[in-house]
Amino acid sequence: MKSPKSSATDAKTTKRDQPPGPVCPLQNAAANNIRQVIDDQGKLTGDLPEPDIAPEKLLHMYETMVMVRAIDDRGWILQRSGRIEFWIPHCGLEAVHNGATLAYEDDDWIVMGYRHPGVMLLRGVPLVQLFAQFFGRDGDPFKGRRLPTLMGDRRYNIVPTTTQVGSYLPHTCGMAMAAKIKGDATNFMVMFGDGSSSRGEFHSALNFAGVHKPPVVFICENNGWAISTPQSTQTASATYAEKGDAYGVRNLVVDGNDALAVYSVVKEARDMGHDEGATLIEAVTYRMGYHTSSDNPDLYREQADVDVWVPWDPLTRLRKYLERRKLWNKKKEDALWTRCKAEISAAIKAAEAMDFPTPATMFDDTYEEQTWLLQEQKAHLLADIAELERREGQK
Amino acid sequence: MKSPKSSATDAKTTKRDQPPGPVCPLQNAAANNIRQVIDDQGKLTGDLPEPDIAPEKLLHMYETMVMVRAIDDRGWILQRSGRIEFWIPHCGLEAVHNGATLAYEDDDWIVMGYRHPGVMLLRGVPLVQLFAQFFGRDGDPFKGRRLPTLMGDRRYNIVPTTTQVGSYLPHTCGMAMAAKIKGDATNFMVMFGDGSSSRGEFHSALNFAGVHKPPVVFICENNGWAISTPQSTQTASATYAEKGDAYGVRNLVVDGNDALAVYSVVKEARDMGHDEGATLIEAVTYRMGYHTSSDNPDLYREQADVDVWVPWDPLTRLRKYLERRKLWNKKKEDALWTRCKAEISAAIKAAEAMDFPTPATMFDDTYEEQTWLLQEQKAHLLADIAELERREGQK
Amino acid sequence: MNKVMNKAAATAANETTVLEAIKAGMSDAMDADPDVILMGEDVGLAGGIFRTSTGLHQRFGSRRVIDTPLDEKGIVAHAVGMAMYGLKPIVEIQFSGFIHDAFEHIMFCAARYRWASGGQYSCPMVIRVPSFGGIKGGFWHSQSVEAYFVHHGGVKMLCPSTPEDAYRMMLAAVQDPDPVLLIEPVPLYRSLSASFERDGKPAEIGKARIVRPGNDVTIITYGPVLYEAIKAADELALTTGIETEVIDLRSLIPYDIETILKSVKRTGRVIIVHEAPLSMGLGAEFATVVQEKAFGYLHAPVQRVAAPDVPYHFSIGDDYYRPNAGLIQLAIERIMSFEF
Amino acid sequence: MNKVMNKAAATAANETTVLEAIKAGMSDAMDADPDVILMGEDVGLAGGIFRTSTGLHQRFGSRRVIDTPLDEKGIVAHAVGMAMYGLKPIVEIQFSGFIHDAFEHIMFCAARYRWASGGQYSCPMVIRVPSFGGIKGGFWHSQSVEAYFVHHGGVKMLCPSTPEDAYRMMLAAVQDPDPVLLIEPVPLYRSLSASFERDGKPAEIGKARIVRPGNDVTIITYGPVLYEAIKAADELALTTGIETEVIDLRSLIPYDIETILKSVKRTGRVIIVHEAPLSMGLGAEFATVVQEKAFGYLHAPVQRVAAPDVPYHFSIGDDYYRPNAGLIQLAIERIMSFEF
Ligand SMILES: Cc1ncc(C[n+]2csc(CCOP(=O)(O)OP(=O)(O)O)c2C)c(N)n1
Ligand SMILES: Cc1ncc(C[n+]2csc(CCOP(=O)(O)OP(=O)(O)O)c2C)c(N)n1
Ligand SMILES: [Mg+2]
Ligand SMILES: [Mg+2]
Repeated sequence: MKSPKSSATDAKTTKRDQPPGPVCPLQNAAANNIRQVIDDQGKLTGDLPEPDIAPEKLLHMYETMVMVRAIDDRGWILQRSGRIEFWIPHCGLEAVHNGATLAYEDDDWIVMGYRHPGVMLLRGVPLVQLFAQFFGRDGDPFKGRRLPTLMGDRRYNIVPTTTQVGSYLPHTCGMAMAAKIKGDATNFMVMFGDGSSSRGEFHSALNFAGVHKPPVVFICENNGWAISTPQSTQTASATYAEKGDAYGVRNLVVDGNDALAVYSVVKEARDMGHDEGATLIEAVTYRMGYHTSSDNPDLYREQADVDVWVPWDPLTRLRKYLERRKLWNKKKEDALWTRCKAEISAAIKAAEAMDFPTPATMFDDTYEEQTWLLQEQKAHLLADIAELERREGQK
Repeated sequence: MKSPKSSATDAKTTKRDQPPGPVCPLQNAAANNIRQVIDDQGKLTGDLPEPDIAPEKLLHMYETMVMVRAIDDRGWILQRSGRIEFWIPHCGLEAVHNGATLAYEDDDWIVMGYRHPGVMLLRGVPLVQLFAQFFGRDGDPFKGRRLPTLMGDRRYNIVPTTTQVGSYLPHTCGMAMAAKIKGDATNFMVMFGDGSSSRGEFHSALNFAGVHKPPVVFICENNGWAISTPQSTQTASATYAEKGDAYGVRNLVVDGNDALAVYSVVKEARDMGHDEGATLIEAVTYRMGYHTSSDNPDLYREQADVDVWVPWDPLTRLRKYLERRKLWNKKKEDALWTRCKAEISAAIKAAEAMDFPTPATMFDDTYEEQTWLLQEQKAHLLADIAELERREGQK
Repeated sequence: MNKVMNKAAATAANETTVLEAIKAGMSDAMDADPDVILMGEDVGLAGGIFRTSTGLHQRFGSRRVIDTPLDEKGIVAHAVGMAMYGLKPIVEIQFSGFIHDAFEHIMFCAARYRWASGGQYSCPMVIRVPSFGGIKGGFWHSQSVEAYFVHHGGVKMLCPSTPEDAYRMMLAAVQDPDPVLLIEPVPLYRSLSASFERDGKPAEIGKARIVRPGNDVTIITYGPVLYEAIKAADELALTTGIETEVIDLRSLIPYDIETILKSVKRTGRVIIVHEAPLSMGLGAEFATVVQEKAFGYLHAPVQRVAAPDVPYHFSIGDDYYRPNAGLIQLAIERIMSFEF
Repeated sequence: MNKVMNKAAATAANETTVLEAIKAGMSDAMDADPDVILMGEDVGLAGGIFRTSTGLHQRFGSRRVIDTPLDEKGIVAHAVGMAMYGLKPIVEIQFSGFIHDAFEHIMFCAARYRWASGGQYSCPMVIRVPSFGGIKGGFWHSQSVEAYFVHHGGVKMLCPSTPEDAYRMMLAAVQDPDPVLLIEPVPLYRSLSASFERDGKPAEIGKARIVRPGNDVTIITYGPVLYEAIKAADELALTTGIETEVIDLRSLIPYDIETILKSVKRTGRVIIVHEAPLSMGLGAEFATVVQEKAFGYLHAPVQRVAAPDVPYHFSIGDDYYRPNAGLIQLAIERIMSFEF
């Protein structure tokens, strides 16, 4: 796993809350009460039992995780070269969303943030659709209206983030309450960041969840940072998981770089949801990359903090585990990367060939039926645009 | 303590979450981890040590608690007879706010809700000012602008509630942060109800408090109800206090009908605030009366639920304790009640003789300096009113 | 504040109060569609603090009539999710003054999910907003909040001022595919009653009603202050012969531009009356549109009669804050005597 | 979104960008008064996501430059308390689109404490609201939210569109005894620079500026779209000789009614331009007041050029959502050829 270049040269005297020397918390998982299946070498730790996942399913997850990593590599380049406007990296975070998604059935609903392309891929969304979204083109079911990486698709039961971080937590809880009221067997999962736990919406959702016991799993992807804000500035609680106690909501901490552990605890929480209600899972992981393409982590963190996480790369660990099980080898690995890159190149080409949405489409979907006012505004704007284009043509 | 009449005749089949037979939680305080100084007979329980309060101070608190009770009795009658518009009862809740106020110095800031007239009286606000507020008259420093019982006075370092329950929690925390930033020794206390803990503002305030460690004590007056909503509908946590854990905020539960216990734990929390930061204290008490004069508790609670609290009346318990210490007797008690009633009657008379604010005053205090727009609106309205009065006079 | 909340309605046998009509609307909607639920603070056993839902909990059970924690943001936000999944939640905000915590979820979640998802998701839900002054409620319990919800599309907004409208607008709001704010006239809850047929027919969204015809001036208004406008118009007709047309807008988003313009083009004089503060009240938008679309017909500038830009005063607000018939009359007289 | 955030300013030696001017304003205010503090998400070491506070943490320490939890409501609400106690907090909302969670605390706490306490308490504070589109930000990162804060008194609102104004308005906002919203023009942060004297003198609140004089039409505007208006005016003057007066409003609450009316009475034609959606944008209020106070002077109805009532489109919003010089030109042409 590449970690972004960062100069640790200039002394940052005001740097906050640095532990004496950076240690990856996953290293002392047992002591930290972080649930694990495999260690950094892909060996079973004996904490959680090895989950029983069909080999082809397991391999599909791994391949998706690699594809997700490859997408991030390319996304960053596309952004830096000006071909897409904005990029939100997800490098190092592949285990959480892929492991969790695997624990759900396709009928279940997933509400996701902005670092979770694997959810789309595991549900079978075509790669080109993702790139259409990144490029804001017609192939995006959301019609190019949203920032790159803010994806979802109702046809696959995937709900996109609201963009205001955390605001979709009570929405998800409400969906799960609705399923329970309707008598549906649907299960729900929602992913959010450590920073998002500070918003009132976290409070609302967990509180309603405690009282109403809907079938929802709240997954807090604790990647160490909310932009430049570390945990010590975000909250004084020792873990994010234990906040669940304040609401009578079952909770636990899992190794967020261990896809098998994530799968296991999420699966259990999902399966008990209709009987026992919600679970809050804190997945401990690390944002290896920039917050977004607009960020500069050099301003607020040391390279050493990042480096300790490199040996705990979720891809490496899962690959080693698969190799131990003889399900994987170097040849397959190389072929996979080659295929991913090629598919990405093809998807980019197809997506960039698509049209941008037209101004007229801006007015759609405000209401199911357009009001007279919007019809009037639309007619007015389109006429003006046409006139300006006519004049432009005359020059 | 009178409890409101309530017919327990008609079967309420859908009644929620009734324990098998109502028991007052204060009866098993130790088992419930509720800190106490005295029992229902005013005897020391041996849990918390007897606080060291000068006798005259102690008696002043008791007398204030009786005055507060007498105010509630009269407020209710005034409302029912149409002389004031609205009344929020505080009968049974005297120990929390009086005990807590006693733990603070006059320089400290108190932010209060709407059931806490003792705060005003203990700080020395004249009784007539309270009634001027209830009647919405000129003698109210808030110029008749607020609902009866929504009091405060900056001259006494008392901040009124915002009316949206809980919204003033982060305000208080911000004040305490400000004092710390300015290097002031001021301490802060804020009171709010069990229901208010569900609002996002509780989350914001406790979270900031955990991180920034300001000198503030959050007192959750758990009176069993938020209008018709019992604890089981409000939250699934076992206590309100333990919610503090989610924010790394020290917390405990106290017998809210034991003024001495309230004093003790609040005093300790106050005194450690500048070093250790915030404390969240849940004071377990009971709303003996209606939520407000607009309420009808018969719709949602049984008289039996109320009755178990009668032996735990905070006034009775403190009186028995004082009698044990030979600081009080029946003669003094009778004289006190006579005095309170007479003072209240006099205050009512004086307050009702005051004028109502004039329409012109509506426009004051929107900004420090009135904008041209408000000047214009004011001139316009006053001219119109004058014209209408002129015409009325001609009839 | 007590009076309005507890006052027994002096209702003729076949008449229904606004409050009963709202309840009838909810009850009929819940009977017709099992996906309709009611949610809010104290809406269950207590029947809501105004008693608009008395009996619904007993009829539909706690699965469909849900008492919530004290958390307006949470209530609306959970309803948004419920609506996205397929329920049709009716949520009650206890008083309009407490809606602001849910502002983001109304205007930027409920109102936008359809657009932001390219039409995939939608939030059909009803937000009940007990509004307006006249109940000695002070500045939190007497708010007129409707102006905050108009700045961009995505929500609809209805404001009934008769029992029949209360009933039919509730039905219309529940059936609408988009989120609808129902601005409920608290001061009329128990003071106004009328008979109508409880036939399950929804109101037509977007249609105003001419309550009092007239050829001299047009008053555009909505909510309880409508009755002050009628009173002013009637009195003035008697004393001066000025005939004021009074339009009850009813539907605030979308509003009935045709009815407005037809009237304006006839009278050439327009006064917009609302209880909300003057600046950026709905009157600003209506005045602007009217002068834009009927400039040549106007004999005088469009006028507004509204509350001043200050909070609602507890002690004297009911008397001096809201527009009343007297103030409206003066405005009519002024616009009739306007000269360039 | 990246471009604006990272783009290096091509600034002449003695020139200051809008971003640097904002920082200079904060820095000078903090130097002058120890009670001034800065608070917000990532304002410390990171210097704010736009880098408007780079270096302030290093200069003033973490006691006065406070990184907060991710909680906009909490940020504003804590600042309200700080202000009541005696600090003068400057709070940064990371993007205008995230301000809505704090709506209650701005409009119903900060704006009302003075009134609700009979003048005893007040909330002198500055809320910085990075606003407007043109940065490929999509509908949350490109919002124009100013219209939500005008419906009643208690807050002031300033919108600088030059570096000098950014500097002086920051100083004025900090010194004002009431809460002030500073609507910051994100797209101008790095693209606009100018020289001015950093002399600690605050702007006068309530004063507009005639940026371009003219006798035929008056354009009232504010924020980055001002430059589109100027462009339209200049081009049209060249091609048609129509002389448009362009007024930069600068102070939105209170606004400079005198300057507006003086211009309007001279030109008789008014166009209000803003980036926010049309309905209930500030244009509604200004149009209404103008027709009210200058009815007899108007040769045509007051016009508005604004965004449509839909969210800001990520992919095509920068091109087709905001008013641009072309659209403004067409509006000028239309108002010039208006006939009754
Ligand atoms: C309500 C809100 N405030 C601010 C932002 C700007 N913002 C975008 S991402 C982010 C940090 C989120 O941190 P976290 O929840 O930990 O998620 P992460 O980005 O680390 O995955 C912030 C502050 C936002 N999107 N929403
Ligand atoms: C934000 C908000 N929502 C609703 C209300 C209406 N209301 C007034 S008091 C109350 C119950 C408050 O319960 P709690 O916090 O337990 O305090 P208590 O009244 O029991 O003292 C409610 C819902 C309000 N004032 N503020
Ligand atoms: Mg994070
Ligand atoms: Mg309570």
